[in-house]
Amino acid sequence: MDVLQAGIGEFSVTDPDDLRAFMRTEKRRAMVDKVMPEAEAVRRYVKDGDYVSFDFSSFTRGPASLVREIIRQRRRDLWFAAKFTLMETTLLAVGGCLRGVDVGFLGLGQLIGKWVQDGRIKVTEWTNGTLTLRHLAGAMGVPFLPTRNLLATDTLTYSGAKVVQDPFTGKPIALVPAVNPDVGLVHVHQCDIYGNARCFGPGVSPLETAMASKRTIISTEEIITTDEIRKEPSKTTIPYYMVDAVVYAPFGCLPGGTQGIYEMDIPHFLEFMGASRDEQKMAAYLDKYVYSVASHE
Amino acid sequence: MDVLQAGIGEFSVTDPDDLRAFMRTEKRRAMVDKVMPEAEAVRRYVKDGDYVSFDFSSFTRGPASLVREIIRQRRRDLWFAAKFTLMETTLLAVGGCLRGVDVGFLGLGQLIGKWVQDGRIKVTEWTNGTLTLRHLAGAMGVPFLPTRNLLATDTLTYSGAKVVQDPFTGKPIALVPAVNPDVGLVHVHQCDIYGNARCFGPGVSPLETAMASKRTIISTEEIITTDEIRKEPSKTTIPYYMVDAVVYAPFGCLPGGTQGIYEMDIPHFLEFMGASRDEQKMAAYLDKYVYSVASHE
Amino acid sequence: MSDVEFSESEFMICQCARLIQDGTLVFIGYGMPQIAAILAQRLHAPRMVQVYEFGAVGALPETPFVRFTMGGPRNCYRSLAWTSMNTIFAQAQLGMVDMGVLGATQIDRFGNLNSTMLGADYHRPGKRFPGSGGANEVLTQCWQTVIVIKHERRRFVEKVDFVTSPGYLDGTPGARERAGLPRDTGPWRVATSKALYGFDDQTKQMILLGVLRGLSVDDAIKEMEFTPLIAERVEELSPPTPEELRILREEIDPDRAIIGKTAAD
Amino acid sequence: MSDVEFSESEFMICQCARLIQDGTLVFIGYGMPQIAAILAQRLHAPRMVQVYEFGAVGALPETPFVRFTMGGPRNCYRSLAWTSMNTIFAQAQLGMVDMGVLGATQIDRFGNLNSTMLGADYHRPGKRFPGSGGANEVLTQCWQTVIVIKHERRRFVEKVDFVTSPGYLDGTPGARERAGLPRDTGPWRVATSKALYGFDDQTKQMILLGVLRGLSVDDAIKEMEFTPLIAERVEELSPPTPEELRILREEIDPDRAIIGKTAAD
Repeated sequence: MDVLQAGIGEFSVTDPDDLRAFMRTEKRRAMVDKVMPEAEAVRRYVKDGDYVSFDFSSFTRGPASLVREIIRQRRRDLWFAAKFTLMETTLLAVGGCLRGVDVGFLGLGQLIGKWVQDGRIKVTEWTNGTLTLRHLAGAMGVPFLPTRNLLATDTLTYSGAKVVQDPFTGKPIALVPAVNPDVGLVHVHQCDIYGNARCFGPGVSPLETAMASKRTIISTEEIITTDEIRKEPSKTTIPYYMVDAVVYAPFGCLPGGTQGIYEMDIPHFLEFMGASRDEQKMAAYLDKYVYSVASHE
Repeated sequence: MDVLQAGIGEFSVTDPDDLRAFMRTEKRRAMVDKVMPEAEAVRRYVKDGDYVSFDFSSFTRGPASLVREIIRQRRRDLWFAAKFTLMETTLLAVGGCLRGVDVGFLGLGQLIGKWVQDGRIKVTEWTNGTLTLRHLAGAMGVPFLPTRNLLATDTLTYSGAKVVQDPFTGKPIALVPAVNPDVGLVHVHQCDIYGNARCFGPGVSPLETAMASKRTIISTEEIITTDEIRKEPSKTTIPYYMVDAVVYAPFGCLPGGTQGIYEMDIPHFLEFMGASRDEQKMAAYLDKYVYSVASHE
Repeated sequence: MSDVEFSESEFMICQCARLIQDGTLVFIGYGMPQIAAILAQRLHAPRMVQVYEFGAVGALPETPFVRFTMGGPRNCYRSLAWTSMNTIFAQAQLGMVDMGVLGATQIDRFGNLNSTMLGADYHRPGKRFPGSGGANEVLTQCWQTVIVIKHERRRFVEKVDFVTSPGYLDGTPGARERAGLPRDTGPWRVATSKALYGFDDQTKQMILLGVLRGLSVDDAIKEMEFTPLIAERVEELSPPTPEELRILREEIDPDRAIIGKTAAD
Repeated sequence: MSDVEFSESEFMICQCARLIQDGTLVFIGYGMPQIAAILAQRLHAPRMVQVYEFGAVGALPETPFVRFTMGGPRNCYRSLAWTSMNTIFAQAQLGMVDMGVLGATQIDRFGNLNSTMLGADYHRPGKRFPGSGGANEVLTQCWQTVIVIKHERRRFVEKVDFVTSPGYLDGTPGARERAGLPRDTGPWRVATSKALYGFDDQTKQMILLGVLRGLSVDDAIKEMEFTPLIAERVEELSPPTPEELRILREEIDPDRAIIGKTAAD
């Protein structure tokens, strides 16, 4: 395929055949109980050096308690998909967990920006839409998807996208590579013990994230019976076989909100944003909200 | 883009920019009452020579009453997306409406097969999955989507797909061109007068069909208020601005079924299948069920 | 031949059902495979998960079975999720679907399938059939594909008139992978009204694995245009058991619309 | 300057709201655009349809406005549909979204936007910002894009340090189309705390269309690194009306968290 332009950002491609081989042997088709404490889920499925993806946003239905557990277990060299991780990217950076991020939106606070300036955190440029599209490509088992976004920008230059001539219209078009995270983190409203999960309200890409990821950890507000699931199959967002671990975590999004259950904790965000300008203050913030507690429970 | 192989089947590409120009001026953003009789909807939006697409199946939630109206209005030279149009493709062919079909699944009965043999009906080969994927491409506003289906088959040779070398993995991959039907027909469970529509149960591609099509006609079991729609936005399958006409058609899928409302009429299908072997019998069938009635009401 | 009379369809359905493993995700095609899946689920594979191209995942179809419909309420009863076609085929492409079950008009030595047309000239077919449907996707994407086909000479041909769905192509090592097809996939078993075949690991040629009790190897291969490989030890395939027949005839298809009637009826 | 005191933010929000037309589909970005959309909807554009990258379509946000959240329940209240990001950006790519509203760190003569970094070397940025977010999509796909930006010299630069989102590129005719960007799109208006700009049809250069009542053309252009074209007739822009301010201050943002406080407070 004639490549007109290729971005120079750091990224890795998963060969769809390697992915398939993993999915064949590692994703359990049998319905087995996957409920476990967050500490165990993170210990089992998040390794140093992993690419980690996060569904939705710091403000709404983000898996905040799982991110805190990753920091608590001091994972290192993670690469993080930063879309709406306004808060989490900064926390992971301060926690020393990050090697780099796919941006998206880098996150709130001046600290994270400073660390990118210093080269302490590597960055590859994308956009919210193309990063989400990369998850869709990953979920579809194809190596790329086409888009008209990114074209003619420095964002593309420092991404991993390629520009080719569309063989149907002859016009230039961007191809973004699939991303297949080592671990996807999704917070849901309800699920059963096997991982059949429901998200309500508008969303980013819970299904795409769960399908694209090699390992998917879900945290849930509520555990319901499989009978309930079978009564209203239209409500199922993620089928169980995409899920590796189920963590029972009511209020697991705090300080963000979960639609229909609780709103975000604005004073907490203001406290975070106050701290996020300064390394010492952030360290104190982490001590207070992450290290000093044993778990979300 | 280096093309390794190109199918020779007849198909047309919509340039995404031409499509955008159409969507900009022809799709109304204002919420206006779109309820109209089926005769008016078909008169306004289905023209001779159009490419017509159909959501779901002859057996389940297919827009059967709209297809009968197209036959009654004696449209000519249509090209039809034949996925699960087991019955409708044959009816349209017998009604003299068809120039050709994209297959999918050609349909039931020996007549339609005989006419393809005779060259009376043209065919381009696809598969259920890739024909649905072409609708997704059309709905995404991209000229193509990649897939590993079709590769290494005569199906590909007689399709409009192209094989290229994926620039990320170096492996061959098929690209299927977007389809943007002139008219999409979708039967829904509920909608408001503007076209905000809900489909329940499993499905094929109601949203993709409505988004990809230049004109979308929906027939509905029930018209509900916009207030109802706003109470449960998660249930909305198709937003109103994708819809051009709303036809009130309870039992509009018969002899197929609509999930949760009525089951298919099996004796009717057996009658149809008996008739579908023979031209005279089919003509009599059409007289009985299509021409002799003024409308679905 | 057997103590109980049974139809060819019943034997094909039972063969197919026996090949479905418990705890797997199986892509169920239209008609006979639907019956086979219900049968397997009631016997040895209670935890297999049925997926349909119409998007139903984990359906537990109600019986008696309603003919024709795959997307209707009785077939999709008590599903775990109702999704859509693009989602289901994406899951197959991801490598999540363990097995698929297909029919075909013709099959050749290397498991290539034709369900499109007969004749030498595509543009003037001797006979035209429905085409791929979802068959191409199934044979492309599922880890293992079972082909259910009536045992007739005209169906087992040296070279199919049209490759609708890809088998092992020309049989050369790595042919599927070179074409871009998913690694380690392809036709796995061919279940007929008389016999069971697999494919040789090295040559990718069809190999006779078993024949129905009471039939000889020759009974099977004489009704094929090409001669398949023969397994060192050809298995004897049991006819439908009384329990299989009871479930088929009493629970699933009391009208025998799909399983067919026997001479005894 | 005006009979009622108002903040720079209030004027920018009012400018932006005035540009939103009734009966259009508008892609609403984070922060100030959210407020502008609510304001427009309560005044002259009751039938505009808000869409958000989080998938809400036709939301009627509750007031008082809750800061930060776009996906939360109060902001997505009484939507017509709750979809997802890929669906919403697909609709934008299809050409369904009439207008988008964006902020930026830098803008140049041709409307190219930078929200990524400052400095000559990408790998050693002088200052790093959040990056595109959804800005690239909006400026690529929406038919008309409004940029809301504080009127500061350092923001109006001859050439942006980094093109995060594409304007008219180098300004040559057809530059966007040649690059593969959607036809007839691009930045439409730039609304600042002092002035309003458009882009010249031929040269694609930024053109001053109006200045806030009480300010001169020179007041606007002296705070820009480059000199824009000047419209033949430069409009006088009204300050926020009492009705606009009442809705902003009493209904939408009584805490003035986003609209800001005035000297009088």
